[in-house]
Amino acid sequence: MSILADLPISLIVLCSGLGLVLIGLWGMLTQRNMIRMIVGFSLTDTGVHMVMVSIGYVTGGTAPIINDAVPMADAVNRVVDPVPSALVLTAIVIGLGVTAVMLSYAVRIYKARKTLMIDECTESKW
Amino acid sequence: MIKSLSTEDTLENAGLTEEEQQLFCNARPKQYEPYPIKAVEDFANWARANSLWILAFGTGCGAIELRPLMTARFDANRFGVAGRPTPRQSSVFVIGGYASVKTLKRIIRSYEQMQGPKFVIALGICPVNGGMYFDSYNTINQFDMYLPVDLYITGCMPRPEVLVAGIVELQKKIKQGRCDGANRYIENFDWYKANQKKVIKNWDMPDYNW
Amino acid sequence: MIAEWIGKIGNFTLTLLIVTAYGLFMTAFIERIIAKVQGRIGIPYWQPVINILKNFFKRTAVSHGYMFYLGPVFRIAGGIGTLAFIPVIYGSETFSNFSMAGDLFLVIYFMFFGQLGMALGAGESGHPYSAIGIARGLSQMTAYEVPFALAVISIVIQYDTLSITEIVAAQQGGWENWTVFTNWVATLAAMLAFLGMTGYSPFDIFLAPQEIPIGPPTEFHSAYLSFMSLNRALFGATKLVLFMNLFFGGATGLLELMIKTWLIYMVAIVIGVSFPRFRVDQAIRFFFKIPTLIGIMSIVYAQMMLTS
Amino acid sequence: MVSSFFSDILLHPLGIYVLALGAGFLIPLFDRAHRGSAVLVFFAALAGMVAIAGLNLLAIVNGAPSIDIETAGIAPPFSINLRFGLLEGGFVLAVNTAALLAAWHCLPALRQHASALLLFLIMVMGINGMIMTRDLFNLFIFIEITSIATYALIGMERTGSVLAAGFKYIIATSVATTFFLLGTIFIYYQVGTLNIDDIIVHADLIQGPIGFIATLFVLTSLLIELKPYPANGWGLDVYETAHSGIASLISVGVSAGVFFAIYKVLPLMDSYLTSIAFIGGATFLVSNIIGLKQDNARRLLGYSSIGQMGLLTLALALLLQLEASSQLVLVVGGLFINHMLAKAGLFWLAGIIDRSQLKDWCAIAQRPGLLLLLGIMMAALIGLPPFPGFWAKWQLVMILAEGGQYLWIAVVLIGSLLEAAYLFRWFSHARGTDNNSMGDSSTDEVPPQAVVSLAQQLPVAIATLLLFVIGYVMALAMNIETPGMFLPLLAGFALWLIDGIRGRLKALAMLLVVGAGGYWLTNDLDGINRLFSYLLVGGGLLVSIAVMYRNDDRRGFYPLLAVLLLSLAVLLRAKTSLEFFFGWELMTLSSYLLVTLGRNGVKPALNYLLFSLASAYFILAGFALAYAASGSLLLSDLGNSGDSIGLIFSLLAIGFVIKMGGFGVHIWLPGAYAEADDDFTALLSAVVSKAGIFGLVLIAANLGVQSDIGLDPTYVLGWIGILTATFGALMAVFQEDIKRMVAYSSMGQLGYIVTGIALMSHLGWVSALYMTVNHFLFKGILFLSIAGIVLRTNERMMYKMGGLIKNMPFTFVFTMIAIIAMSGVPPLTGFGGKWMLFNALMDKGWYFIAAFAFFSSAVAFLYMFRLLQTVFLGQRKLEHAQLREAPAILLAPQFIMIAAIMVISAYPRLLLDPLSAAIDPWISNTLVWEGFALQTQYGYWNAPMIMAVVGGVWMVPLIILLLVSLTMKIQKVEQFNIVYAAERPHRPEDTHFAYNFFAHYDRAIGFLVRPRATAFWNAAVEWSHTLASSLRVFYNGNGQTYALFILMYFVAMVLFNGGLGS
Repeated sequence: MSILADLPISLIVLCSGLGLVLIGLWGMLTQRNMIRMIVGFSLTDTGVHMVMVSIGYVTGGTAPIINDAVPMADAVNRVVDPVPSALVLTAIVIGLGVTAVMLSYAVRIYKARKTLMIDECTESKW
Repeated sequence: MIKSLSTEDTLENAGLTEEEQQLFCNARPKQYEPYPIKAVEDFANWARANSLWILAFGTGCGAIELRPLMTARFDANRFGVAGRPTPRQSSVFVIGGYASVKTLKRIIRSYEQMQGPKFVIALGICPVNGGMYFDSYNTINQFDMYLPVDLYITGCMPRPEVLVAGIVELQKKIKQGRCDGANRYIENFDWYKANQKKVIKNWDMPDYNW
Repeated sequence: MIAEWIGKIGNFTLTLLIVTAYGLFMTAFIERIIAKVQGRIGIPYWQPVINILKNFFKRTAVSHGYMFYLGPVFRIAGGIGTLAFIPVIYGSETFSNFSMAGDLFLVIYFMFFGQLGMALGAGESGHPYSAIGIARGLSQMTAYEVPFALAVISIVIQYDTLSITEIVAAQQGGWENWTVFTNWVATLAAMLAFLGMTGYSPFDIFLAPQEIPIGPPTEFHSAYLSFMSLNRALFGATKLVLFMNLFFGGATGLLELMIKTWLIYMVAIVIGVSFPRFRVDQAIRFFFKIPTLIGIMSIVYAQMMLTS
Repeated sequence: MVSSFFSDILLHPLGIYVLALGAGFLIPLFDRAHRGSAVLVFFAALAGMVAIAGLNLLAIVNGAPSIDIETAGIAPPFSINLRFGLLEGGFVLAVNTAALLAAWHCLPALRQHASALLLFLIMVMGINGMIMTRDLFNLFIFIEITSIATYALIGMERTGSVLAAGFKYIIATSVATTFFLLGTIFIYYQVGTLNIDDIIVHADLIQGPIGFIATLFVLTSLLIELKPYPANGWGLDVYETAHSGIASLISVGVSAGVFFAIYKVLPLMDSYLTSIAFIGGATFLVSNIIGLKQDNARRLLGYSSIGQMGLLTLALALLLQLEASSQLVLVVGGLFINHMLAKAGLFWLAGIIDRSQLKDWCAIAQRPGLLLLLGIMMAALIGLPPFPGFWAKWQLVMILAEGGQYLWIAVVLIGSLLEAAYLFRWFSHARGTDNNSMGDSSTDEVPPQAVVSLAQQLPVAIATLLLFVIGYVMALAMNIETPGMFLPLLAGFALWLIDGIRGRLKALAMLLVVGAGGYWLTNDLDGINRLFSYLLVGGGLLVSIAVMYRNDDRRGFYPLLAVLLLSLAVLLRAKTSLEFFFGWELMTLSSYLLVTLGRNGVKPALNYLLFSLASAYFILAGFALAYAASGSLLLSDLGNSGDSIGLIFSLLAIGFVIKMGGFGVHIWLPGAYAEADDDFTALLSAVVSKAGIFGLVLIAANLGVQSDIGLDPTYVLGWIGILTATFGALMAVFQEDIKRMVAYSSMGQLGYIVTGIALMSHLGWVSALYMTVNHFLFKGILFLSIAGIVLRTNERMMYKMGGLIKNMPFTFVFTMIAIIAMSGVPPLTGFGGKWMLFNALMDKGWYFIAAFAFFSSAVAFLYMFRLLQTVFLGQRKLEHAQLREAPAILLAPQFIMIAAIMVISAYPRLLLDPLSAAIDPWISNTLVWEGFALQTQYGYWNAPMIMAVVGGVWMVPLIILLLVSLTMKIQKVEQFNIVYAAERPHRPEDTHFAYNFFAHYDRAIGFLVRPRATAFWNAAVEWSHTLASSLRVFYNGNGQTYALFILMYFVAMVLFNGGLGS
């Protein structure tokens, strides 16, 4: 408990984010079912987002709003970096888009060949 | 060019297909005259007599008697006699005994391919009257019905000694300019041809084998 | 200028007659020797001449076409030309012929002239045996040319010249200066090649009188054959003269010429009467083995001589 | 006001995005009304994008500053900015142009869905963004925008295989971009900014394991987007299956964007340049090896695409490493433009012709227009002149040589050769393997031909045009002498325009054009070049007169012939090695195409091309080394190459010897000579082969003599020459095909010339040049005679001929004289050459070579006799009884050449004096004349006298024989009147001794000429295919495997670059 408490929150997020990335990759590499692979991708994506958020977080910092509470000169040390958060928003949107396209592909593939197994889609090779 | 007619210059070559007619010469052979100058002719005859090249074509059983001619015992080389494997270069044709019809055809072909002046020696009795094969169905009896003979050496078979004697005799005859068998053949060409074709059923060659 | 040429042509005609006559005589002579070996008397000495005359006196002939007609002309032109480029007797203006036109290399290459023309003539006769004979003869030729070329190169290294006259000049002054003694390796290679060149047994299959009636000249007869017989005598003698010049010190007089060439010829004859003949492929392989090896050694030998 | 509105607002680079997005909104609206109007909007937007890019680039090229676009009114690094500079402008313009053409190409597919139009615009916009943006995260956004649009467009076709390929593509790229995002965020973590310029300024902040991982992630994910081997199976699947337009855009557009992105971040990656070069090189090489085994056209294009991107990456990394970034525009830009236009063009062609298997491409065998386009694209792709790739590759190799990167030169050249192998194998299939140009093609089964409208060809044609234009511009930039160097192409183009007129008229026009052009190009040459100009251009024209013997259509023959002959003139005119190489490659290409026009010429032509290209690459390498050593491109400066002179000489000599069909690398020669059109074979042998001799003389003169004589490689060259002569002769002996036989003979005769040049002495060179002239004369005659024979008999096997002397007496006499001139029998020209060669060899002390020379000239007699015997002599076939003599137009050039042989035979001094004078600048004259006699250290040679004596000894017996004939009755007989062992012949066929003529020779030494060289090269092909099979095991088609490879690629990159510990 104490160890956890000593850990900065950003590190926990970072580690769990990286963990999610690895789990997601594991899922993509081991699951034959396309839907499961897409789930794996989603996990990876989320993991990356967590990593991004954790990068910008300053422990104990406040919201990045420059006003009287946080004077201009002090801002660098006290506010949470707003850029990663902004980036994460964009990244989430893009991740959503990619996931959507993937899923639609999965649907189309299932319609075309009645299977979702990736190892049955290997007619183009060599 | 019309080749199929037998005329003064050309022969009919009837035994050949139209395609083959183009492949064989159809000219009628011509007689040759002696050289206009007698001395030249005599000298030429001397040279011919002393350089008798015999066609190496053993036509019958008599061929066996030709072989010893070149050996140490008889050594026909002394008389300028030599064997020649191609009729183009030979001047003497030794008919070695009986001539079967089948062989006769080849004899005629080879004889016609020899260049004149050319001489024929008929060896043994068979060319004279058929000898022991007089009633054979496939042997001719009288050789000079088919080709002109310059010298007969009879016997069955004549020994090489006789053959040597005959060659010497032929030389004498040549030197005297009396061996005109080749010309006689041309002169009576149609008669000879008729005789030949009478016995040779599968003619299948031009009338004159140039 | 013109007088000079007329004189040269006159001299050459004389040489030509002598060499041809000698070649004919030699043919008969060798025949008689063979006859003696076989216990016969053999032909009269003038028999080759009679044969040639007889063929000239033929009254009929056939022609297969213009190349056939020209074949013997090419053949004898090759023989005469080869002789024309060889100085026959050392130091004699009369017998130097046209050797100032070209050197040893010219002679070697001109030897092909007659063979090529003859081959074409024989080819037009349309006889398959002619073609077979030529194919065999040419093949054998490529093989014996190898030791011969190596030997020639060796003596060119040795004497540092391609001029036959100078090669002969370098061998003057005693028998110990002859190539056969100064460069016996090259001579050995060349003499082995010579066996092939003369076309006697064991290298006479391209003439093969029994299997392919006498090979290339099968269809030749009458005057054509006379030309070819003449050439055979002339060309044979010319080759002997060439070998004599290159390897046996040349000749300063007609007598020396005759003796030397006769002896050289005897080599071919003795071997010829002693051995049966090779098949063509055997002959080719033979020349590519020992004679070629000797030829290579002769070059090495000449180079060593040169450096020492 | 209006104009400033235009220039400032509408034409601002930002307008590209405005147009794309605006059209994106408009298209669905218009689509509601009418699909056609949506398409109109779509094209207007694309055209606008092209126009904006083009106009802005033009302004920048004219000196305007590069344009920075700042967003949100805040200056970078705090805001995202885009830049439109020279490089960006070039890439953007190129990509947009390609996109416009691609859109035209895939319009039928696009207009099925309005959304596809929209997605296409978005994709192009994304690529533009990738190129222009200066913000790392923004780069990620644009990559993803492009990717998503691409995913969607791939899925436009809903067949299973496309969808599967698309899914693999998505998996792979999304894994890669995930890592890109991670890398970006780590960089941000360390540097605190996302602006690339700013990051570069603070690059020192990127450090430690995190910095290492960050840069590596960014770099590797971008590299993976470029599909490096082996993590690229997913890309191949898409190339193979997606719509050709989309595939082309992925290949040239997306790749261009990613490539430019790499270029942008490279300043951060200094330490990885070696890795990048390695990845690029390996990808280039391996893709091209694997391509050898591929027989699906689209997948083959995929391999080629990947290979080209590898080459680009390699070039980029190496140029930066060698600090030659000033050459980036020329090299990388050139390669990129070249790849883009050619590859896109090929994809479009593949799309419109729509045959997946290479062997089905004979569907365009009867479509010359399409074939032309295909050929141009392929030529451009492998870097043949005058296309941009040629100049770029040249410059790349030069820079590499300067930097001492010989290994990379080898990689580039080997890769290019492999690429040429599979591309032109494809071309061969398209050409149709057994076309019959003898005029009776109507009887052959023609496979169903592809139906392609002109509109479909339009984009490809435009790409072709652009290739030419850009190639020309680059030529200007390289300081090439224009228009002289481009004259062959212009002439070819002009003749191509009138290709529809009658055969003989075309030939006449060709002769006129070549005559005028050749004169214009060569009239101011002097010395040895002038000498060769008489031979190559004058001689070429002389032999070309004979082409008029055919009056059929011969599509493409005359233009190509003009290109070939004029490129020879260009070769002679070249002052620099670049110009020389330009002419050389032009000659290679045009002669290759001419060989394919032959009856069964396609396959041998491929061999010919590959060996020619190998030869060209050796020459290129040699020139590059020389440039590196001497710092000059001038041919006359070749000699200032210091220590590496031996290596340079060897490389160049290998190149030229391959081209001349040297021993061991000769296997292309008989096929190409035999299967080319008969009159063209004469040109190939008599004229084109002399180009190799010219090259050899050139390098021997410039390299061998200026620096000390006695260069060691010359001895090897001497042996190569003589072995070529010997084995050429030996192999000729055993041929049944008349053209193959004379082809081998040609090879053998060239061998003597090589030896003569290798002698490096005056006499040696004079003999070589003399033999060159002689070879021209007799080979010209021989092949033209053969053309006549083949024309009349319609037969090439010698044993099926015979007795033709009766029908073709002139041809026989000409052939005989040519053969005597070839054989070296006095008194004709051949003897002089052999005599001088032999003297020079003895002089030099190369005794064993002399012995070989002797032997091979003896062997030559065998085949020479056989040619005359089996064709002209012996028994004539029944069906040949009615043949006529060869046409007069064929005999006329032969007659002129015979006359030349006779004159030179009698008065060789007429020829030897100019030859000697031409050599004089390098080696002083050693010929000693005494009257008409030529003297050497060893011997003497009096040609007029020999002629007189031979004439005399020939005439006298002839006269005697004629006289004797008067006393005889000589009967002219027919062919069957032969002594035939008392039998009669029955058929000419079995009376003609011709087949397997030298059977006994074969039994004796035939083992020497068993086709070992052929077996070796066949084995080499086998090996490369086996290698290709083992290299492509990675592409098992499973998307998961591909994803795994990508992951492992990251791991490998980390480990390769020192692991996390660094």
